[in-house]
Amino acid sequence: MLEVQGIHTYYGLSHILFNVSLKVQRGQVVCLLGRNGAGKTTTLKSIMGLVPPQRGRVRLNGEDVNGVEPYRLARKGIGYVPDDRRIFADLTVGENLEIAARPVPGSEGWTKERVYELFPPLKPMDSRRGGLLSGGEQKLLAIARALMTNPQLLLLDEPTEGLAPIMVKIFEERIRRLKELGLTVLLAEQNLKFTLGLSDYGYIIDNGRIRCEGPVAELVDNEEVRRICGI
Amino acid sequence: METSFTLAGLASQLLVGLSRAMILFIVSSGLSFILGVLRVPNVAHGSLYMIGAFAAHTIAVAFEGSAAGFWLAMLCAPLVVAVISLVAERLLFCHLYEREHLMLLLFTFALMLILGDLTKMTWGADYRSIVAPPLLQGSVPVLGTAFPRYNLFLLMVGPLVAIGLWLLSTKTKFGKIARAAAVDREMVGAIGINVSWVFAFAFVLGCLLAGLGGALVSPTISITLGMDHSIIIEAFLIVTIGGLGNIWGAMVGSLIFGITQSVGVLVLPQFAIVFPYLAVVVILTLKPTGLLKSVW
Amino acid sequence: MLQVENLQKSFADFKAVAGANLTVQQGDLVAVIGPNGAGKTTLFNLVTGHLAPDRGRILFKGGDITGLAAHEICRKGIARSFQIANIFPRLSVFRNVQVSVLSQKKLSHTLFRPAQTLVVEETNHILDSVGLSAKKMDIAGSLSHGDKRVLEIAIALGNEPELLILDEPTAGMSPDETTTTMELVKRLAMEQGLTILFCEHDMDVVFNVATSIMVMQHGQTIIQGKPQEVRQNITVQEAYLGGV
Amino acid sequence: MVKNILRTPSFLWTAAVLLVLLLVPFIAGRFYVYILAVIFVWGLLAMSLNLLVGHGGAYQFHHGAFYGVGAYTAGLIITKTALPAWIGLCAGPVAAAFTGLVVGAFCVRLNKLYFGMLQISLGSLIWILALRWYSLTNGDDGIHGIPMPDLLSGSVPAYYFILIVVSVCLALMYLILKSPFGATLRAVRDNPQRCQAVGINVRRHQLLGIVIATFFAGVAGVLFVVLEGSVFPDMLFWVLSLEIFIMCLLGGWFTFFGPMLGAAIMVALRTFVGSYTEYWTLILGVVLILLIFFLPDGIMGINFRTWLRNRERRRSTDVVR
Amino acid sequence: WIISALLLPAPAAARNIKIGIVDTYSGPPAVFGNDALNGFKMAVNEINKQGVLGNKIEFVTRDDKFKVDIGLNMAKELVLKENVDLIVGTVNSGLAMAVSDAVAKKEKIPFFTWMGKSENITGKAGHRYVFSTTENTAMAGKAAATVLAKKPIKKIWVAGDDYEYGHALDESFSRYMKQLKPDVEFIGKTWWKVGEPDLVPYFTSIQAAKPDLIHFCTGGASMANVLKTIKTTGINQKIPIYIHTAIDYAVLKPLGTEAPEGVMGTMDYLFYYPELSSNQKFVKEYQALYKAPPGFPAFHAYTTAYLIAEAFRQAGKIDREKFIDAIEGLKVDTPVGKVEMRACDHQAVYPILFGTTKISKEYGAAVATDIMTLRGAEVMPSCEEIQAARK
Ligand SMILES: Nc1ncnc2c1ncn2[C@@H]1O[C@H](COP(=O)(O)OP(=O)(O)OP(=O)(O)O)[C@@H](O)[C@H]1O
Ligand SMILES: Nc1ncnc2c1ncn2[C@@H]1O[C@H](COP(=O)(O)OP(=O)(O)OP(=O)(O)O)[C@@H](O)[C@H]1O
Ligand SMILES: [Mg+2]
Ligand SMILES: [Mg+2]
Repeated sequence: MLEVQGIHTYYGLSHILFNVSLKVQRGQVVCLLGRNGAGKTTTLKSIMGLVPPQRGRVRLNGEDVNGVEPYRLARKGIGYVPDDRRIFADLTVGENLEIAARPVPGSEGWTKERVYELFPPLKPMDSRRGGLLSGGEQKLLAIARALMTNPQLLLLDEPTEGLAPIMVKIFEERIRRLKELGLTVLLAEQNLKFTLGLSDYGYIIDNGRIRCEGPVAELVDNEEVRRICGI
Repeated sequence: METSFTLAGLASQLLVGLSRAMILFIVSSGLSFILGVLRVPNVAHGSLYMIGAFAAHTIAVAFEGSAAGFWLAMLCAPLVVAVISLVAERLLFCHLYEREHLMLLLFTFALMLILGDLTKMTWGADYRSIVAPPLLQGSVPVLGTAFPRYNLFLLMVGPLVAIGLWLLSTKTKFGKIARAAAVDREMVGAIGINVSWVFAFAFVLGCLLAGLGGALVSPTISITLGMDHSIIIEAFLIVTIGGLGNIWGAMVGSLIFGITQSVGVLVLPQFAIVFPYLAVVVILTLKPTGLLKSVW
Repeated sequence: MLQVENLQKSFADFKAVAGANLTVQQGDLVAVIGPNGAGKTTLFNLVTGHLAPDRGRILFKGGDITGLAAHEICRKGIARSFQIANIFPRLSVFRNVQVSVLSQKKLSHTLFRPAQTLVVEETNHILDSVGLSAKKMDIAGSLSHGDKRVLEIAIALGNEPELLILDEPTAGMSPDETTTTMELVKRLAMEQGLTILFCEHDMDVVFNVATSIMVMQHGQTIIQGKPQEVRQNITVQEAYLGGV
Repeated sequence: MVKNILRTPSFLWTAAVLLVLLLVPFIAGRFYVYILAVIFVWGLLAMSLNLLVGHGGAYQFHHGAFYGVGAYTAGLIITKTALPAWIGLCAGPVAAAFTGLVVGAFCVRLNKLYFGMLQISLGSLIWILALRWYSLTNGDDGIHGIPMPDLLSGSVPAYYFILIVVSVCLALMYLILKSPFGATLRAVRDNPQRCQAVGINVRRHQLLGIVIATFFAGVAGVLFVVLEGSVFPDMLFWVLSLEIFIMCLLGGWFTFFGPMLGAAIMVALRTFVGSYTEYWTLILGVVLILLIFFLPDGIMGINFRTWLRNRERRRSTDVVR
Repeated sequence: WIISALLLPAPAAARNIKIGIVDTYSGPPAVFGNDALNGFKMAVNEINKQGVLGNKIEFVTRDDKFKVDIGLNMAKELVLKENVDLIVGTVNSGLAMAVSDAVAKKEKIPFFTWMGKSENITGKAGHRYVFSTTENTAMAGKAAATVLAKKPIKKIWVAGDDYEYGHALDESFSRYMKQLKPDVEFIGKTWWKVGEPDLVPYFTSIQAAKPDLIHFCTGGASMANVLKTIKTTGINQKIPIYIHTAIDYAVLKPLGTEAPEGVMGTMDYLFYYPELSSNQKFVKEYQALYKAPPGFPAFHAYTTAYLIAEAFRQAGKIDREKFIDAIEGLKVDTPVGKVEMRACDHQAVYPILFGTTKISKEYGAAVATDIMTLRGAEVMPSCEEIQAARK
């Protein structure tokens, strides 16, 4: 579904990603692991077109999407959950969700009600301003918002940061259900327990380079991986 | 000095203040809208107001001052302004949104300089003035004083604009997107919305209101170069005391401005000019973020 | 050292903190835990003066600090970090920390001495201890998320606080960084006699580090006690730990 | 230590420029001497503003008011009292700083645009005072022909006086910006909330910044009086303030000398382009837009950028290694 | 268009006389600046046909944007860099004062103001190097007072733009009115801020006080507002009104037939009156060139050019001091007869016309009727008064 081929990404003049390649098959949950500053966020941003890579290619469903603007990518079915939440502080929780809504004609897509069902804590806050939510609530909202665009591929950047353990558990279970419904997920995470339980395949990134890849089960046992990820 | 402090005098003063407030409101609501969505202190707003007035004059004159010409002027002058702003936005402004707000201020200042000179080139330095159609000429008795019909007309237009704008920004998806884009443009893009056009539309809409204000004010004043300077500062003060980006705030601010000015004349004619400024100082001292909720 | 009594705070019609009680002894490492939206951050904001409480008292070293301004409370020896990284994005990492040290040494208003030469050692020391020395000339805004969180703590340390309040210090850190950071926190508590109050969702961290745990739910304190006691509390298990 | 400073390239540069400026009256026509003096006055004004805008992040929208207060104070003391002119000249900056203190005390409670607008209102009240108090200020005619002490009469002595005073002020500002106060000011600009949490009294800090900046604005006002012998209400009008603001942005507001350069450009544009076309504001507008597009950080900002670039380069090699 | 309007190249021998113009070509006062420039250009063209001292007059213009500091800058540039022989200009009387002091007096260079109407320029603040070729507020006030004192007027209300010019008009009219008719009463004053768009409220309160005369002290763009409001409120049908320059065609034309009738006003020049052949010729030529009749700024500038040229001829060479000596007391022919540059205060002596507005079919706008002419010498402050004021 998604194929990243040897991308190089820069912030201004600083070279952050070096020849990063990865592949996500439809219906898979793929994780991207690495320590702080390794380049996980940057990889996701490059895919989303927020920091377009200067070299290399990103293909979505076989189509070249280099240099395509983020809003078009979103319409092509990528949902993005940033690590720093980026809630629309002025809008109420409900409005945050409404403006993201992008119903898919024909199929039954996500609606506000269904999202609230998924994340019950959000429901009573429907009319509270997004900026006033607690850190964890904002995180939930960011995920909910991404779902509202009815994505086929979800880019999750540290979705569990700041979530209470019970929430993490619920979330893990929900993602599993979504996966069964056919959602594809690319996950950048530090929370190993959560990640490993969920994903099918993993990439290890360090200093802007992909160091290892493989089915998660193998990765966990790999000594180098443990070192790089700092376990 | 001595002024006759009659009830009728006060009433007429209030009414005039109110109708003056409507012009101020129309102009400043546009400014406030742009401030709210684009976060840009649009200094060129006054120039667009001036262009609106000049354009209205040209159109009205082309129809030899007939009533139809007047109404056409009221309709088309704002559109002229909208087109100008659309060109400026698509050609220049849309490349700058990522910049620091103060840089955008600099940009709109440059725009103000350019538009000011272009106005002079196009229309020259002569004073102009247009006449309201017969329907709106003369006055009607209100509370014992003669109240110009045109001002009555303004009193009806202002609230219409306010309600329209309010519905647009709170009840429509566009309004919500605009408010979201004000906070985080990039993220709005990431949920699949083409922000660029949202911003363009917001900018043009705001400017259109400036043009509308200019067109509406043209029968009551003489249209001259330099109109831009006098209005812009008032408009900024109004949106500030009302709460940046808040439509009703702009309304409240305009009313305060219009009424302090006109009633101030009765109380202390010599220093009537200080009242609006004093009002701003008092309000901001008591409520540091303006009277109504601001989006900033 | 810190005593919070029946603190309350509502926003409009919503009670974010509805009767929180907390006791922090000198040298304690107190963790506040609770589900999302329990009111932890709000509680910290109340203690550090970023919000004014509606009701209740906050005592610090015996003095009443309820309702003081944030900078005044800071001067009394309470420093904090923020849940959502809150740094000086356009200054260098070094400056970020130096500003805080300068403020602590009451040098902020010095007009005619070059800042370059002041408090350099102290600042470097802090940067060393949190492991940011290598990046000290970077513009803080360009750090990665995790590094910003570390810087966040470093800034707080610049204040040489007696009580350090950390809002989810390890959120967004990789496992070993989490360990290092919490080691650092522990070390600071041991070596400098720092008292630490933090909230955290990572239960391993909490149960490893904390000497006392306070559990909040719906703005209320459910229980405060030793880790063992808390772990056994049924309500906590259900409400929060989800049977961990 | 001192020797080291003397050897730094920036010091040498400054010394060389100063030397050239000292020689200007001997090599250039009187008009250029005059224009240079104008640039210095405007430049000092813009740099004092930049203390707050570029380094303090404050929307100081009516800085001109303090410039005007400085000038009016000097003008009024000299023409309306029997006090020696020097006292008038010294009183100007003090009065400006005091006004800054009062206005600032109101403003620092506010943020951003609110700050700016409140200041415009307060400044406009001062402007109205100058405009309306005919018996004292001559209203919108202004006060002209303010006599200067003998030492300063004539354009060349005035030039030297202005040059010296401006240099001293710049040196002071430089020191202030390099001091902990300056560093903290920038921190306040970046994140006032965080500053509070490290124990900085943000408002008081900003207020001190305002007092310092308005003091220098007052100095500029006094220098204007020395140069032109006139004061008039336009000096207190918000349009002038906006122009100074623009000078800062134009020259490069994150740099030290940028505003001075911005002032030079504005003055040069209006004097030299102004003599070819009455549409020089149009040209100014176009130039501004070009600058915004091609030199986003102002003209002096280029340096800043290259510096950053070099740093980034160093960093990126680190990553590679 | 490009400003530096240089004329035909000069013959080799001596040099041309170079005049610097600092005036307002932007913002509302640009109307006056442009009009004056047209008049000046026309005069210079005529003069250059014969030449002055065997050479020509050339001029350069600078836009002061109605700002004192910019104007000063420009004036200094003209003097120090362009080396002009004299400076003329500006609508902004504050700037005129500043230039008079900081440039004319300091650099000893003659400065003519053709639009700065403050009486202080040649009154209190006058000196050897400053000249005025416009009527001033003192003249307007005295002329109006002379006429109005004869009418049955007791209670006067003063209203106007709250700026120097407005106050100066009030001050001089009141002063002379009290002199000529000690029993008049000024029962109230209303000042609004310059550019105030809505004047109706002020009018209502004035009307309620029932004065015998309203003196509006206004000018420029606000004049049209005042006249418009007079028309909408119909106040002119109940109370006599006097406004200096109300009968100015430039003001009345934009209002067309919407202008109020019966408003009294004073002017020092009307293109349709007096119907002298010299004036008609001037108007015809001007109209041919600029497609509009000349306003008073054009006339002032035209006169100024002739005064300057004649003074240089009398002086015999391009020398500032000689020039001043020559121009003091000089009389030149103008479209409306001889105009003198009074020696004692350097104020041009113009006759003042007093008239009343009336819609004219011919012009499609209001013009002045029942015009009375007051001789310049009668309406100017005497030389003794000037002497006293300058002390
Ligand atoms: N805006 C920026 N400008 C310059 N450099 C940046 C910028 N943002 C990030 N970087 C640098 O890019 C590198 C990779 O950052 P990135 O945010 O992708 O890391 P990450 O793997 O997501 O880390 P974390 O787990 O801490 O979020 C870091 O070294 C960081 O300093
Ligand atoms: N200014 C405010 N106005 C209204 N509600 C608010 C405001 N600030 C916080 N809240 C609400 O108060 C509740 C408590 O928020 P708080 O930030 O204290 O939670 P928290 O315990 O820190 O949660 P998390 O673990 O997710 O960070 C939340 O539901 C939040 O939405
Ligand atoms: Mg990241
Ligand atoms: Mg929290």
